[in-house]
Amino acid sequence: MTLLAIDWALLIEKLVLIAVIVFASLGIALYTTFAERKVAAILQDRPGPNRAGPFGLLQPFADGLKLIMKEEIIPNTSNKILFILGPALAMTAALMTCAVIPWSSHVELFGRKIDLQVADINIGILYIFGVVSIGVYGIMIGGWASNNKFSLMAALRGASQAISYELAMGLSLIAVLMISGSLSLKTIVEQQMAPGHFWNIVYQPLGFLLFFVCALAECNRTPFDLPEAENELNFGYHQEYSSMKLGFYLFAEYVNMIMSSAVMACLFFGGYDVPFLDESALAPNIAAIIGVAALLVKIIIFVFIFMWIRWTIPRFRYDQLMNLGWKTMVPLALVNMLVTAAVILWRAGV
Amino acid sequence: MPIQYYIYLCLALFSIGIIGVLTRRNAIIVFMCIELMLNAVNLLLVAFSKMHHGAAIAVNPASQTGVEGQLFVFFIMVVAAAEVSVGLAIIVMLFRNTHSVDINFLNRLKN
Amino acid sequence: MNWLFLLSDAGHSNSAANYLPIGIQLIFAAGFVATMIGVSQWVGPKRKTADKLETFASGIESHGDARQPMAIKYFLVAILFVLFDVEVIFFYPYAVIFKELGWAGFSAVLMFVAFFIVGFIYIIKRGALKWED
Amino acid sequence: MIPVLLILIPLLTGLLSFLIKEEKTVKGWALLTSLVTLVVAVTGCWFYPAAQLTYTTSWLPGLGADFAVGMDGMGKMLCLLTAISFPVVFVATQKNTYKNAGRFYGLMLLTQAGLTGVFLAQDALLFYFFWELALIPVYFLCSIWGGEKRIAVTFKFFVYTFLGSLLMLAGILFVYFHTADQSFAIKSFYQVKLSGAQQGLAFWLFFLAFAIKMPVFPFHTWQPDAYEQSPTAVTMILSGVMVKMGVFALVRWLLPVFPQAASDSAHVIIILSVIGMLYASLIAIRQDDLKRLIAYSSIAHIGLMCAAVFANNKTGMEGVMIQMFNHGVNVIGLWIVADVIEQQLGTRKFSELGGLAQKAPALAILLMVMALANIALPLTNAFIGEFLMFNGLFQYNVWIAAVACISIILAAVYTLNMVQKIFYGNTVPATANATDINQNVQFTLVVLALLVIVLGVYPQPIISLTTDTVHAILK
Amino acid sequence: MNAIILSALLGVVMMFSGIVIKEKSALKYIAAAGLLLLLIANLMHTYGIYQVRIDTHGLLDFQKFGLFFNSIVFAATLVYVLLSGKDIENTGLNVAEYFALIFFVLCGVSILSAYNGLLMLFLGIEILSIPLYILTGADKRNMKSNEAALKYFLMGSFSTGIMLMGIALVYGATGSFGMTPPPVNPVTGLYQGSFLEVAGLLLLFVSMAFKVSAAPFHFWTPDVYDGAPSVFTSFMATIVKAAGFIAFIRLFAGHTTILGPTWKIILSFVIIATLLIGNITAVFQQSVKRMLAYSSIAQAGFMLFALYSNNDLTQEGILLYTVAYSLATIGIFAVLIKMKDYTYDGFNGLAKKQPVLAFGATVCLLSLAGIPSTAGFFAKYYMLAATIKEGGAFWLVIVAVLFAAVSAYYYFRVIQAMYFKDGDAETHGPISNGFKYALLLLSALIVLVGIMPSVVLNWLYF
Repeated sequence: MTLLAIDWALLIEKLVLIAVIVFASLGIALYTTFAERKVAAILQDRPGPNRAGPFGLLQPFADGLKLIMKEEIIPNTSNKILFILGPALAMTAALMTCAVIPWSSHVELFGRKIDLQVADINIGILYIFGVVSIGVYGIMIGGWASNNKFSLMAALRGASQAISYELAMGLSLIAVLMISGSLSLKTIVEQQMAPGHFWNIVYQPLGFLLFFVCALAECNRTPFDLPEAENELNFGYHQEYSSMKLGFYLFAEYVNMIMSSAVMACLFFGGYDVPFLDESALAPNIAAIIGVAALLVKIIIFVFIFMWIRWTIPRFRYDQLMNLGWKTMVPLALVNMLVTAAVILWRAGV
Repeated sequence: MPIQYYIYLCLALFSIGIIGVLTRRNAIIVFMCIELMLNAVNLLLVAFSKMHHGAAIAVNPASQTGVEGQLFVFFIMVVAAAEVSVGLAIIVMLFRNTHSVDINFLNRLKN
Repeated sequence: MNWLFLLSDAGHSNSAANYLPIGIQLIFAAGFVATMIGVSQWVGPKRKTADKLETFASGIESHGDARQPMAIKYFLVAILFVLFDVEVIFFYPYAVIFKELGWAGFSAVLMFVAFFIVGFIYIIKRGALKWED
Repeated sequence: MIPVLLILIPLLTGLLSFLIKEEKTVKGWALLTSLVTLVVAVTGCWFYPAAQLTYTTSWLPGLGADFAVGMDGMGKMLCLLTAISFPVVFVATQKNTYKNAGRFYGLMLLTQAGLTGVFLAQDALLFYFFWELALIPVYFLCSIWGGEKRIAVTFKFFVYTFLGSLLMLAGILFVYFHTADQSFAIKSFYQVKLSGAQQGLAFWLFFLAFAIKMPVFPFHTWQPDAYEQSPTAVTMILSGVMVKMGVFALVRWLLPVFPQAASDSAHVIIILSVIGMLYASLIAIRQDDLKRLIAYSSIAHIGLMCAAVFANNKTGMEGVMIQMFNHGVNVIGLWIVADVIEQQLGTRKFSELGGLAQKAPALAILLMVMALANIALPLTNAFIGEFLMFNGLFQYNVWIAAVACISIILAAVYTLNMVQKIFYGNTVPATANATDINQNVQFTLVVLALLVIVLGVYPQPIISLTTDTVHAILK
Repeated sequence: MNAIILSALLGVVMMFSGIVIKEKSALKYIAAAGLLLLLIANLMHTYGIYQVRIDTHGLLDFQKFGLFFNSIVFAATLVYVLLSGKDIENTGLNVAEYFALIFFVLCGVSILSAYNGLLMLFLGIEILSIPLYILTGADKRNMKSNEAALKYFLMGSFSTGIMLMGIALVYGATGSFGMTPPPVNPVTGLYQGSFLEVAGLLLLFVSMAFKVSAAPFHFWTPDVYDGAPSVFTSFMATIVKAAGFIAFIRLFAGHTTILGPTWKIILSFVIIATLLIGNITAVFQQSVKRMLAYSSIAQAGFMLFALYSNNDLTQEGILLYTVAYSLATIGIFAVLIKMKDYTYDGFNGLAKKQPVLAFGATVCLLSLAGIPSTAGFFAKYYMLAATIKEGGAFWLVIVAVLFAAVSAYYYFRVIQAMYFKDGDAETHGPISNGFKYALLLLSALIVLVGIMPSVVLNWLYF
């Protein structure tokens, strides 16, 4: 009986892990929206939301509840199925990204060694790329299904922007891969933790910069938020949406932001590594908790930078954006890759 | 899993592609069906590659057999990409002239 | 129930079993999304009027279908992306094993990059990447 | 070197003719060169030892094909016929004018090269080459300078013969792969060993090509139309020389290579030929058009030759040899007369002619000689040939020969009928203002008439010229 | 190797020369110079002088035959560029790109003539095909050209899909992409081919039949050839088709026995269908261009004999066929492009107005019809001879011969129109003297090869 061979414990373990990670990231995302408004307020020297709960801490829940309670409107001229599929796809894709991120090494509970990573697959980075590209479909389908000129325009912009920057993103990653020699995120993080190695940011400052810019663009964050440029396209690709479907689009953006921060942390900043701390000397469970905390801190820093940029830097024009993507980022990434390869080969003395 | 499953799956995908090419009238859908055919082949090649590799490492653990199958997949992907770009360009060009992607009108060439 | 045996050989790092959690997560995420849409559908008010169901164009009456031929540039970006992305794909396997290939592999990749750049320069020179009209 | 010269002179001069614009010049040029060829041919026939009459050089070594030409008896005789025909035709049609005369004479000379090549080729592939090459210029000649319906008619002629020759090509290849040394040389072909079935297959492939060319009933349908529509100068060459290609090829390539199949199929072919003879003769009686009459009469004569070839005995074969030459002479004579009448009177219909003998006595006399030769009256050249052929046919089968003899009577009927209708009776409007023939025509007709009579009395030159071939074939 | 690398580089050079050089008419000279260079480089390779040595790990196998085929193709392309270069300029704005694409096609040809393994076959076919899709649609404003391009593209990639399936199945059965036949069964003396392999080979056969437009997979050909700009039709119908045949023959040279006696039956069915459809349909065409499209199918039927026979005569034959057919078709198309009206009537009286054009066209047509003393005769001769030598299919030869006679019908209709009919054949503008000399040279070449095919073939044996 094959059924008997199933490791039921493993199954339950993964289920719990998935539930925790998904809800945690949703929660963080929820509070990121709050943080965004607060950060904006701070940068603009005003109090920000402060009515709901202490310091306005319940504000995100109020927002969420409002979105759920709103009326569903599907325009007459739209394509009904695609109209619903669009946000659903965007949200699902956003939630899928976290599957390969190593939140920390492992904990030992009930005598089991539990990896704090949903799936350690050897092509983790490719997986992230794949899932992120599916997110583009969400935007494109939503814009197309609305059958609204503004939406379609915004969706087109969004899609062309996303794919343009994906190129540079892919290229900038290759240098990191050369250093680590693996596509598995876990391996990459462990390498940075290993004694005698520094974080990849030390070897790859240019690579990080490129990746960071691309991440901004992929998340449609300012200064790359052309798909939702309010003052020219009304409200962007999701202007026909209401209620939870709109919520998904907004939410997906924040989840994406968190996930790209996590990826950046893993690739360039040692993931759950705490600098100058020898994790192996600690008890595994404590090390794991410290690791999660470290990663969260890194994520929060990145998210803050995202917001900081949003409220500081004006939006690009479409042609500036594409020129930057194609004519600056791509060649720079190529050069970075070649130089990295040459230096590594030279140092290896082959 | 036995190799037959992969073969059946791939043949099913391939047949769907062929039937789509032969019956559909929308150039883009025909085009997508062709891509489906190519991807069915990719899948099959990888499956075969794995099969041959499995058979070879049973004899010689260091064997590299099967690599060429996966290599081929790479080439198919490249060529498919090239075809996609050329095909898209042609369809766009046609669309700008006729405002239609229906291939029924291609019969006009007959006379 | 043959597929379940996937769960049993989770030992290998490179086996289909590693992907099973992803499948579970997919079900989980999709289920979550579906539930939320269903809930909001169920909870929200339903008072539809003709005005509400029209497409929104800042209050102006909208004319015609939105799905009209659009600027060729967008297609161009798509086509170029497909081409260059596939070229980028080739760097990944190289990046993983480039140490074993050594300088010979590096020179081969240099040639590949040269072709990449030639194509790149060509499209720039031909004005495919000229966005401002 | 002689055989090469015979091909090269008309070939090169023909190509040069294309460049000549002046009509007078090109006529003189063509006549001159054809006379040179005649001189070379005569020298070759009687003044050179046999050893010097062959020439072989490597052509396609990989295929076993050589550029091999040579003159044996029959080749000499037919080359002589070709060499005589062309100057005669040129002289006789001197007064005719052609648009783009340079091209016309160029193509004529190319035709001569092709024809000579066919008669001299000692290599199957080369033979095929010339066989086709003789066709192409004729196709252009007929289609450009022919009558009203020229395009369709010539095209039919062309497609027929082209199809035939392609089948022959298949046959040649078939035999080639069965030769001992994979060679196209005539010797290898003669020595090839084929089984009965193989012989039968290849035999019919060859025969079809030759039968279309000759033409033998029922492949003759292209012929009367083509003769009628072609410019007369071309018709003369077509019927005087070109149809001999078919008979020649039967003797040269068919009988020796497929002796078994030839004797097996002889009966069928002879019966077909005899049917063709009678059929053509009967139709000839009903003709109102001079050209068509000559055309059908030509079919009848060729039918007899074909039958006599397949009778496969010495008498018949000698007759064929003589008749090949003589029929060429006679029919060219008849065409010259036809041309004169058409040029002068603007019509070829018997119903519109009559009483010409009063106006043109010289023409009448000369035509009479030709007509009698056409009936094969004793003392004319054709008599000996036809006599020998019928003799051969009798040796083969009395009944068939007896039936074939009817055609002699029919020939007398239509030929004399023609003479009577054109020359005797009262003058009609068309002939009222007719004058006698000009010097050129008179000269050529006299030459031909002399040939008719001289060879009628003393056929020995031809017979002795071709005995070696006859012996070789019948061996 | 020289040819593959150089042709790809030259393609790139042409691409950029379009940007650098503003003078459009200079481009064809650059292309011609490039072709000459390519030809020389290939000849050097033939004689063992390499510029580059690359270990292809057995993926490519340069044999004299393939190299020689390359030389022929390059020479034919050179003739093509010299004859029709002006018309390529007139097709559209992107002149340099057209030449570049032609070079890329040549790169595909060079791969196809040397491939050793299904991977390279696939790559070669695609490198050959993809530029052609673009060339077919080069006349952007012309609806017919667009449609032809789409049709060609869809059909081409469809057949590519089939070919890939075939390759995958063969790979599954044998475990390699090599072309060495599997071991012989000692008992039956036949090759052992599993079901997968046979199925794969059949799929490969179908896809290759698509590429060379053999019936019943020919249906795209007339439309595509008709719709494509005439200059490129001429290129497609000649060089590309010949390369397809080279690939076809190479592919099946070792594999035929796996399919057993059925192979010959299938092939003879395909040959007869191709000849029948090509010839009979060509007879009924009113447009010369369309007639040539169908006649190219008919010629493909003849070339298929090379596949059928597969002996020592085949190689010489297919080379000669390539020479004869390419030269003649390039010539006749070069004349056709100059005509205003592509129907038969459009040719009426050409001989009077443009005797040189008419003469050149006539020589080309005679060669296509296979009249002796033109190159076409020996081309057909070799095909028939090879088949007879193979034995067992004499009836097939007879059928072929009958259809050859049919083909004379439609080729000679053009000659009739030019020489025997009166009319006012109009050409696009005056014909330059250079074109006339080139055409005469081409005619001379056709006749030379027709009389002395050994000038071409002797190279094979040096």
